[in-house]
Amino acid sequence: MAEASLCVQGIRKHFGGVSVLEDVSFAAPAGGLSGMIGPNGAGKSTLFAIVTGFQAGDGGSVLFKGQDVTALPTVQRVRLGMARTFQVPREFGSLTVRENLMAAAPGQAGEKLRNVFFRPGWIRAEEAAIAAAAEEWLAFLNLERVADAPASSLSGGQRKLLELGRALMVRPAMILLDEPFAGVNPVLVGEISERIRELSAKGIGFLIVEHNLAALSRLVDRLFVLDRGRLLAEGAPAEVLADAAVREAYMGGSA
Amino acid sequence: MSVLTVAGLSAGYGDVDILSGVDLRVEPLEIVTIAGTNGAGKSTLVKALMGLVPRVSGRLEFEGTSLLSLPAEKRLAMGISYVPQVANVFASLTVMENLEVVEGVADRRGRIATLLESFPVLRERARARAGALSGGERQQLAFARALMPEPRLLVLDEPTAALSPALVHQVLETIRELPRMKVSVLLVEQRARQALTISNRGYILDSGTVVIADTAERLLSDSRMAELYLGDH
Amino acid sequence: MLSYLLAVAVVALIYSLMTLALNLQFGFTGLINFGVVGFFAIGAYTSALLSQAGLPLELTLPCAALAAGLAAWPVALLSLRLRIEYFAIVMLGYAETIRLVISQEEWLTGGVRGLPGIASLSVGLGIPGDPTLVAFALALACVVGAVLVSRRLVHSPFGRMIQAIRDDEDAVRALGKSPGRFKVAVFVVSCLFVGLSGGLYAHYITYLAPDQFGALLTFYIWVAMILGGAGSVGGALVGSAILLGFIEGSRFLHDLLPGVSAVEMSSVRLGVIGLSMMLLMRFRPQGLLGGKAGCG
Amino acid sequence: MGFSLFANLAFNGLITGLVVSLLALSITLVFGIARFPNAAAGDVATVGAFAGLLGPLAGGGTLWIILCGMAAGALLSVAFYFLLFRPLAGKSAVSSLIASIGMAFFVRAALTFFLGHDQRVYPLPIVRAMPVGPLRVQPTDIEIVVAAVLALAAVFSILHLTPIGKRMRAVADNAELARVSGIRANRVLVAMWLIAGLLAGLSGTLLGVKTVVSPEMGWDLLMPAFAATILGTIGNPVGAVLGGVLIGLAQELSTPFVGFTYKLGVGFLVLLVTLLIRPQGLFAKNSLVR
Amino acid sequence: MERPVLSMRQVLLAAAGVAALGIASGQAFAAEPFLVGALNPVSGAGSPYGSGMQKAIAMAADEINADGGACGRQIQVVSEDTQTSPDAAVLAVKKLIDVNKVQVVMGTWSSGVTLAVMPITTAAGLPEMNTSGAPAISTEDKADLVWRFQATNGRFGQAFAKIAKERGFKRPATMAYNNASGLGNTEGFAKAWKEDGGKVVASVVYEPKQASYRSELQQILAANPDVVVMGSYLPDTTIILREWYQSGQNPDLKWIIPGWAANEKLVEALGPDVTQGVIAVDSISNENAPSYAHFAEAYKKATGQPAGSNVYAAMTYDMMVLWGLAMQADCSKLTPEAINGRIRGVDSASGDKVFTFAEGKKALEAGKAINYQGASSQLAFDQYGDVTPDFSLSVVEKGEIVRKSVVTIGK
Repeated sequence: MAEASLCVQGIRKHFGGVSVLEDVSFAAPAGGLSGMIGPNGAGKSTLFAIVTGFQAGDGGSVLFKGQDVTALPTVQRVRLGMARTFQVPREFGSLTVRENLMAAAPGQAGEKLRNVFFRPGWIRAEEAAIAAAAEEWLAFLNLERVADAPASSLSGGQRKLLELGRALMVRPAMILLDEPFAGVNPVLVGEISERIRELSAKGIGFLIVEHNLAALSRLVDRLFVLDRGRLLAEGAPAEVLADAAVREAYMGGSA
Repeated sequence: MSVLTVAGLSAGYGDVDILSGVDLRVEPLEIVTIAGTNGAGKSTLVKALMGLVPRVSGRLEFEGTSLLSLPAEKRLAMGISYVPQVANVFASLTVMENLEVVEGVADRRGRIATLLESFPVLRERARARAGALSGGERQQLAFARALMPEPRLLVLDEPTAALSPALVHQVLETIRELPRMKVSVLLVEQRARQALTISNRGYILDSGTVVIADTAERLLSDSRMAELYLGDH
Repeated sequence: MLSYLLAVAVVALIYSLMTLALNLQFGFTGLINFGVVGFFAIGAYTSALLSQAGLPLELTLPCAALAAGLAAWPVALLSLRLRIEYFAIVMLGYAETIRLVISQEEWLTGGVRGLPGIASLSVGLGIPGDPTLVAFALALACVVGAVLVSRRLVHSPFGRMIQAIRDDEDAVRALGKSPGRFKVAVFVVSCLFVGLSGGLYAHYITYLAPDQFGALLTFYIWVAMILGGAGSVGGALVGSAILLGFIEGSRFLHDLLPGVSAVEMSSVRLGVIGLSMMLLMRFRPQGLLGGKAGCG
Repeated sequence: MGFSLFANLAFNGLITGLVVSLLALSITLVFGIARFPNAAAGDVATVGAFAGLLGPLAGGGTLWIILCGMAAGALLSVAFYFLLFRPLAGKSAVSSLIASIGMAFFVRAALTFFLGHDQRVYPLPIVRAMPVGPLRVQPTDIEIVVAAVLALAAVFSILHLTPIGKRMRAVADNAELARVSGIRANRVLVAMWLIAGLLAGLSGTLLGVKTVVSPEMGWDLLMPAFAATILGTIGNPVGAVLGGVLIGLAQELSTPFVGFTYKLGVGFLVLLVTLLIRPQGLFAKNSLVR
Repeated sequence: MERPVLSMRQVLLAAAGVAALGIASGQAFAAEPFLVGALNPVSGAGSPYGSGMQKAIAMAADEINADGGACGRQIQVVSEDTQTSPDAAVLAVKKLIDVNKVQVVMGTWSSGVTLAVMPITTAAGLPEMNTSGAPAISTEDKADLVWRFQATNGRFGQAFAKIAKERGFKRPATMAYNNASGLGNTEGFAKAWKEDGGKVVASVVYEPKQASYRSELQQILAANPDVVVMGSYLPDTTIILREWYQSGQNPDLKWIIPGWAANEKLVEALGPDVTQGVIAVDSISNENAPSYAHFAEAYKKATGQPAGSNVYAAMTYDMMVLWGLAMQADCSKLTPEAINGRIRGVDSASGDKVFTFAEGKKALEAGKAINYQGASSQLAFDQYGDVTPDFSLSVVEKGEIVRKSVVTIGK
């Protein structure tokens, strides 16, 4: 197993009197393709939110690239290289697709007011570089055609691609994808999978939370199964899916 | 006459069809399970039944009356009740109040008494705030609330999600009892197997259409299920 | 006639500066500022008092902008902690408190008796010619400057980010950027405009008193901004022009409506402002010119 | 100085705070259920106060004045629900807030257009206060305390004991679930605006009994009422009343230290400090909305 | 609310009609009308007075026009509303000057408005006539173009002090509405009282628009004064007096209140018991002069209101008459500056006393010096262009406001 890039230890979370996550631990390797499955209500969304810093856990810790990020806000985690997408795409609707990508570029000098007014030349150069990077990802994600359309006009699948593109602009070490295939037609599912594979080959790690088991199991090297707030199984997709407990959890009951 | 008849139903948002040509029916006092992976169109189907989807076409009849042109409130009044998946009780109201607020009930007191009879746990906690109930109690309250207007069809959206195994069993047992209260049940579930054990029939939904329809028994032994769910080949 | 129209235009331009600011705050970033008049008052008094202390207007006007920006700083930080409706109401209170301080600290502000004899723009800047024309030219220059600044801002990477914040703050966070920094910057920078606007006003009217800074002015600016369309720089100018056109036009209106006395006219003015707020929200929330849907 | 002074200041604060509380109670209901800060509440109170002038025609006495005011407040409130706030229901809170400010201006403009700017006074006898310990309690004080307590009790009972009140809480809790539970949101909202109007009318007439009736009276009461609403956590009736009293007490008790002009600023300061420590207000636990 | 009996438009039409008559009656060359700007607080805080002030100017203009105009020039009045707000007043005066080309602006009421309007009229070389009280108006008027027809706040205060002394009060306290007029009156009182060796036992400045003034009142009552001198308006006075009466404390306390707050409406609101013994002080018109009688009759006819109900109307009436006489004094020079320079001339102490425009015109045509005795006061302008009207002292007795004496303060 490769060196762990994301290491989650003993995460717990309660809402009211209901326990949503109980002592969940797992490790996703750097540059690898990991998947997490689990039926509705298994606690995936909560876990995702805790890992990315959108929610605080009641206990446990999150390590990223060997650093304890448990107490860090989302923004800091992203700066360390942990990018994410949203289950329901949250594009910037009033910006164009291109602007969406450009907005995501990290550390822009042009986001500092003093530079906006006093160093326009510098910013123009920087913008050109960001635009070039955005252009590459637009081509890669096959979004060139709609580059100048407002993001609010995209179809559901295109929005997922746009989200992926935005995450890529952050130059992440690892991307956490929240249900990238939900509501996406099968052709586009194939395309998104293909892109993820190519990116993984370039050394970007992925943790994909998904319902679409078929697509996921074909894509990832390693699968974690979450059920009712606990990690039920982990391993290569084939062995995990063969696990009786997993089959029961997923399809419900033993038959 | 069937309680619910769905034929060639297509539905969606914007220009995207989530459901295309769904056929299914629910007979009186049946429990029918609709299973499928996430994204298969289960929740869209439920919302289409309840009148919460903007664009619906095809046939959708309740006891022979078309529902298509009726707003959500009218469908409730006709005798369809619905238990959403999350946030299905009024957390800041007491158990009793959760039942009292339901409109369209002739003999409210009598009905509440009957339901508390059927759900004894709720009687013990009648004065507790719903937000303080345990997961299982909360689910029972959600059922009881939906049963208040004496519906003839109860639509349950993933009632066992986020419940511990023991509770799943308990909730399913509750559902099994529902037909005795003169209500047919349309149960939308992701965990198909356990749901099918209490059902008469089942439909498996995939990519917006019904791919398998059969009796519960036969479905439970159908190997195509594993393929659909787990990508087994 | 021309001189009068110029005089009205000066007020319209002074209002536009505030409308431009509010547009940056609400139209582009989604911040609700119901305390516009407070920053306006700070700008006005700062410039007036400094000029009475002997500073030249070339210095006092920038100071007016800075003072308003400085006063905006702490409340901008507050905006990060409060939900938007709460913040809106807190800002109303903030502006009212500023008015109270002005009316109470007589040693500094002249209190309720006001500050008479403030140097006019033409005298203060030593520009010969018709004072109204001078004021007009200067206000126009400031508005042109503010428009240029707004456009530069909106069309910069910074501007891209504030619009992103308006669309979805969580998604911005997911890109590793703190919305807070941007919000505070927008709030403070646009309050510079408001402060400058106050400075111009002080040297245009040449007399200041606390009752010139009531909450009604804030709502005038909101109406102007909504009329022009939230999120449109040009709209801010048009909105202010329509507003002032209406308020001043009502002077001529009562020649046309002989049955309506001037007292009733003041009711009609307030009523039309109120009615337009209701009708705009109901039927045209994007404003008369706004193409894009207004945010919020 | 000493105890007697502070006791009297505290009593003044309590009474002034209670007048504010009644308007805050109206605002908090709307805020909790229709989910926006209703800036028109003050001017509905003004209309109520003016309608109270009809009281003597109906039969005279404080009770008739209050009843006329409440009826007018309720009518106006429900009318504007149908004309303005119902069509705006799907839009953001900011839209409704701005529209409600517009409504406030419009209502005041109509009042001054038809009735002018002059102050009016209810034809009620002026009675001397009775001393209670160091306090001097006036009959209007008792009326205000009784009205506030009754109003709070009524709102509380309506919300917790009547079917429509429980439905209001249900809508406040989860509007979506309320819809699929067959709760007719329209009826609930009509009832809510009715009660909000009654409360605003009540606060307007009581303020009129205590002071004078003038077209700006309600708008001037709005800021403290908003502050009380937020201080006590939106949607929380008890919080609104306690918030009003707290601000009243803080304002009056601060006067020996900051003077009379700044006491209005003290109310704002109390609100600000509270929000910095508890962004949800003081009584977030028992709010209508979570 | 009372509707104006005549709209401005009708008044203008009437004026135009009178002008036409004038032409018909044989004046060969009808010179252009002389334009006068009436800038009054028709709406806003000054609205109780604004309409009456506006009408009084029109009345005076009508009289002048009926008498063949001033120097043969008909007076045409253009009216504007200040909305009692400096911003609106600034635009209104610009409109009067630039659009309507008026040559004099008269009738501003609140000090804030006058202070905002003055620089503009002065820059245009036009005289400004007002009824404001703030002392700053005197000091800011460097070109001697501003004329005040009302007593300053300080003089009000002096009148209060004189009255308090005459009535034998020893322990006065003051309560002031937090605005220029409220503070001006009470501080003017305190200054005059202390200069006379007295002591003010307590003073409170309150913010308006409150639901209660009990705490403020409590502080005043705690000092156990024998009289409270108020700088207040009607609504707050109504509330404060009621709260004082209801509290039952210091029942023998007396109140000295400016006339605009202690009027019939106050008595009507509170009834005779509460208001018993309240002392109302107001600057009064020149009540014994024939000019006042003449004005009062015309005012009653024009508005249906007694002249005493609007002390400012007599002032604005005088503005117009005085201006007409100043025009008439030298028909060869009718520039605003020249006319302005003659204002002191038409009330020179040595001249013949005249009481109407017609009288004055006749005397001037006969080559005599005149001294216009105004309806509002004798109009003896001091070096600042201020007048010193007399004050009335009235006491509320059984619900009636009874005039007790006229108080004249030292010049």
